[in-house]
Amino acid sequence: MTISGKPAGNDPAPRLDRAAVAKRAARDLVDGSTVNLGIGIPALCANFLPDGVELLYHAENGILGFKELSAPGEGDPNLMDAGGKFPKLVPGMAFFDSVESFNLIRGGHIDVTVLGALQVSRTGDLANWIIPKRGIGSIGGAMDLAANAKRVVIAMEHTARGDTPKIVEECTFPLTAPGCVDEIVTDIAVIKIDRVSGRMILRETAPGWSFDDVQALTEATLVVDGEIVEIS
Amino acid sequence: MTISGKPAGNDPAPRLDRAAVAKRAARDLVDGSTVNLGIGIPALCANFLPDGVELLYHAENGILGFKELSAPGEGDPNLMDAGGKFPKLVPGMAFFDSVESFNLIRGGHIDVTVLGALQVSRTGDLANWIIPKRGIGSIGGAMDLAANAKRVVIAMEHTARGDTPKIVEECTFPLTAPGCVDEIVTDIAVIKIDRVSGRMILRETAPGWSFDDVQALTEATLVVDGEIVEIS
Amino acid sequence: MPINKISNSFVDAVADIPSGASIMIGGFGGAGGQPTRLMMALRDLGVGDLTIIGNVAGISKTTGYGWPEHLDPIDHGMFFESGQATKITCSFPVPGTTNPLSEIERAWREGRAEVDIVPQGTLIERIRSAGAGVPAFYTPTGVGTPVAEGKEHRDFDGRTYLLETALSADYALIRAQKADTRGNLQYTGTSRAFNPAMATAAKVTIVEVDEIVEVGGIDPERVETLSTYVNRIVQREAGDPLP
Amino acid sequence: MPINKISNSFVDAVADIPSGASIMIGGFGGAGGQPTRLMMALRDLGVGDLTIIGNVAGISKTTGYGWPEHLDPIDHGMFFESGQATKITCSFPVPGTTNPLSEIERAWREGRAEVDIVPQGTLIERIRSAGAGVPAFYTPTGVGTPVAEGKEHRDFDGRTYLLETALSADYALIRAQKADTRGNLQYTGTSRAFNPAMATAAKVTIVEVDEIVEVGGIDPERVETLSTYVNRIVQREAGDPLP
Repeated sequence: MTISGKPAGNDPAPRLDRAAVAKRAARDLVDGSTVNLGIGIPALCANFLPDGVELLYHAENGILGFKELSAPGEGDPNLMDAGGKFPKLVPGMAFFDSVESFNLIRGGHIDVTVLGALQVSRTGDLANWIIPKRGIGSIGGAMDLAANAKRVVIAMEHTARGDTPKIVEECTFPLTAPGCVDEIVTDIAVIKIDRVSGRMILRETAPGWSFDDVQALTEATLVVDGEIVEIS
Repeated sequence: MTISGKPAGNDPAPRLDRAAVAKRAARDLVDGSTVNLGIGIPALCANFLPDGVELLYHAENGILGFKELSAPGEGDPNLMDAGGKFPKLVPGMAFFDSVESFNLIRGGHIDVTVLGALQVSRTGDLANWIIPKRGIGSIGGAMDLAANAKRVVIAMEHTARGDTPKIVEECTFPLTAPGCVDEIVTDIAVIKIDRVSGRMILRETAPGWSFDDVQALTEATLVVDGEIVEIS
Repeated sequence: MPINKISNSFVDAVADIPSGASIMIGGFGGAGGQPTRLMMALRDLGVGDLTIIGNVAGISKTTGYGWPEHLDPIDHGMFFESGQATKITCSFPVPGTTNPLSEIERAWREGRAEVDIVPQGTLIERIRSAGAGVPAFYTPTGVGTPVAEGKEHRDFDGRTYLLETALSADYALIRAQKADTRGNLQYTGTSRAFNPAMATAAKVTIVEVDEIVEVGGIDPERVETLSTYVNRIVQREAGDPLP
Repeated sequence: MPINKISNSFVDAVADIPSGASIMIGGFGGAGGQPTRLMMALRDLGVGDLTIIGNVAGISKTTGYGWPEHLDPIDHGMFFESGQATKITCSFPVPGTTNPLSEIERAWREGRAEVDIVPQGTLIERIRSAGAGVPAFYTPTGVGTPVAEGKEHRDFDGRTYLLETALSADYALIRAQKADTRGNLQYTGTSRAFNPAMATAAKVTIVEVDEIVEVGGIDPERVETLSTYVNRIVQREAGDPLP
């Protein structure tokens, strides 16, 4: 795990960097799963798979089983991922059209999706497609993924600019899907959402961060259920 | 045109044989069309295409662009038509699954289907999938084809056993689709159905058959609209 | 770990199918694309009260439909002859002739089996919908026929449509030409038919193939069923005389 | 007569598109699978009041999305920069950044264009439905979001779904790798995306291809769009520098 620099502002300790967040999120990905990674921190998860874990990466544009990207300048525009990047051709890949791609998503065949978020509510509502003041946004595959993947993990920075909480009691931004998030991995915490009871359970904290430190940057009420361990 | 033998019973002249019915039905098939032929007389149409006409034959099981059948004993079970026969592999064919096959049908992309019938009503209702007294029947692709092809042509014998009329005022058999038939080609007549006015217009008769001869074997009221010509 | 879904035998592949299960059987009807060895293994397993979902079903034995002339056809009728199946949902359960009587028609006449006849395009779209997360859709097919009885009718742009619902199953027995060890599938010719859609619509999808290859042994342009949908693969013995 | 759908030029292929037409543009977004030469011909034709239907649309020029680094990206924004388009239906019309502003967002801010944002899975299913004769279907996607506003909600098996309707167009401009003269199409890699479904959903489907071959020049296992759906084919010039 990489932690660098001094803590910012009132932080008790440094926050994790993007790679460390991705690494922690990757740890829960189960061998053999079909996985869709959103852009940003989620896409980095692919770099940190535990030994022995083989995943089938799916991208909305019609590809299953891709791995690393081509070297800069060597990509083939006809071999793209959903982020507009160009993966290498590897054995076992499959190409298909958008109908098939969203059958896989809408039909509930994606085991896990890791997405970014603007806001997540205590009950697992997700908002990640539009900032209200801009007035225009992009949905892409996010609503289909959030509503239909078997498991939805959010990998993001814990707060927005100025330490504005992103983990909130109720989302104020327009939703991507209600009650869909299972787990949040941030640069200071790992939080499980028990959607049945509507509780946010703090499970792990970054080194040097206490429950109270995390709660202070979280609008939603966190609870303890079992031991809180250090993110490793 | 092949007409053989003496007229049966009270017939004024011989009825056309199955090949002649198919040949007449084939004459209206427009060059370049995508066509689905039902089993029986309709399937024979493929043997009688006018010179210069090239059709794309579609079969429900997922094949477009087939032509003649393989020789007996030489067929490939993985290259079948919807009648369970084995066509030859020819250039330009395409194979696809049943979802795609019925997208083509349901989506209205089949230009013409030629089907058999048990009954056709004056307003173009078609019954061709179940004989009520048997109590069990097979629908297959017939309802999708009848309801959705751009043009539905019936090729059949004019009457059932004992000269029971098959062309009726109202179908007494369970329907395949209501108001779908555009034209009927039989062994004694060619009849157009004007579904807007609900009229059956007798257009052509077999050699030696008059309007009254055909009407006598037809329960539905036939009308004349333009000249009646001899089937050729 | 590399994903590997190979079952050692047809017996093993179907061993957990319980009585009362719903079973999709792939192909169109006829030998091509039919999971004949899996069907025979399920028959030999002997479980009962099965619901079969097929397309053209049980007409090959009496008519030769879709089988080479020199072979004795094998079809869905086996589960009705054995008394294992009590229901079938399909589009084409009986041939034109009743002489001899097909096993499905015989079971139906004797009150041993329920037969649910669905238009073929509606049947495949219902199966596809189950796999695609669409619980229901409207279709023009069947309006004004016995198929429409009891169903919601609704007009869109002046035409009347029926509401049809998704159709899933506990197991899908399907047939492909080739699988890689991960479960990607490739079909040949007209053997696709109902197989790819059924693979997406069952809780457990079991595939009978002619050939299993290593990962990379199928052209990525020719993966016609994605490995995600496949649970078990069984390869036929070399030289299997059945098509 | 052998069927032959070849147009002599991109100019000829789009010449009859009138002002006010609705135009589907294939691909996913990015260079692969985008009918770039047809788009440029439509821009040069100069007709206006167009409704564009795309997916990821108009974000390549400012972000490089899906384009090789050494090329200047070309995207759907051209129709908004030229003032020809007054509406777009798509899933992803703006990038994360507003610096510089994309042409679609600029047109929207200036009140020159309506932007209709649809979840991608709903968008492709609506297009597919138009081609498949399904006027409407239920989907779980969008429930509880702004997308659901004004739409019928309905529960099936305890889950809530939205009713979504088919989406067709006057023209589809699509891109394939190879066509035969009859109009059968083959794609390559991830260039399929929205192209095959759009080919089925427009009154007139016009295809930009890299290569035209004789009938028989495409493997029957690789016909990914059936010729029945295709009206016109135009081949790119050899050595076209655009991807």
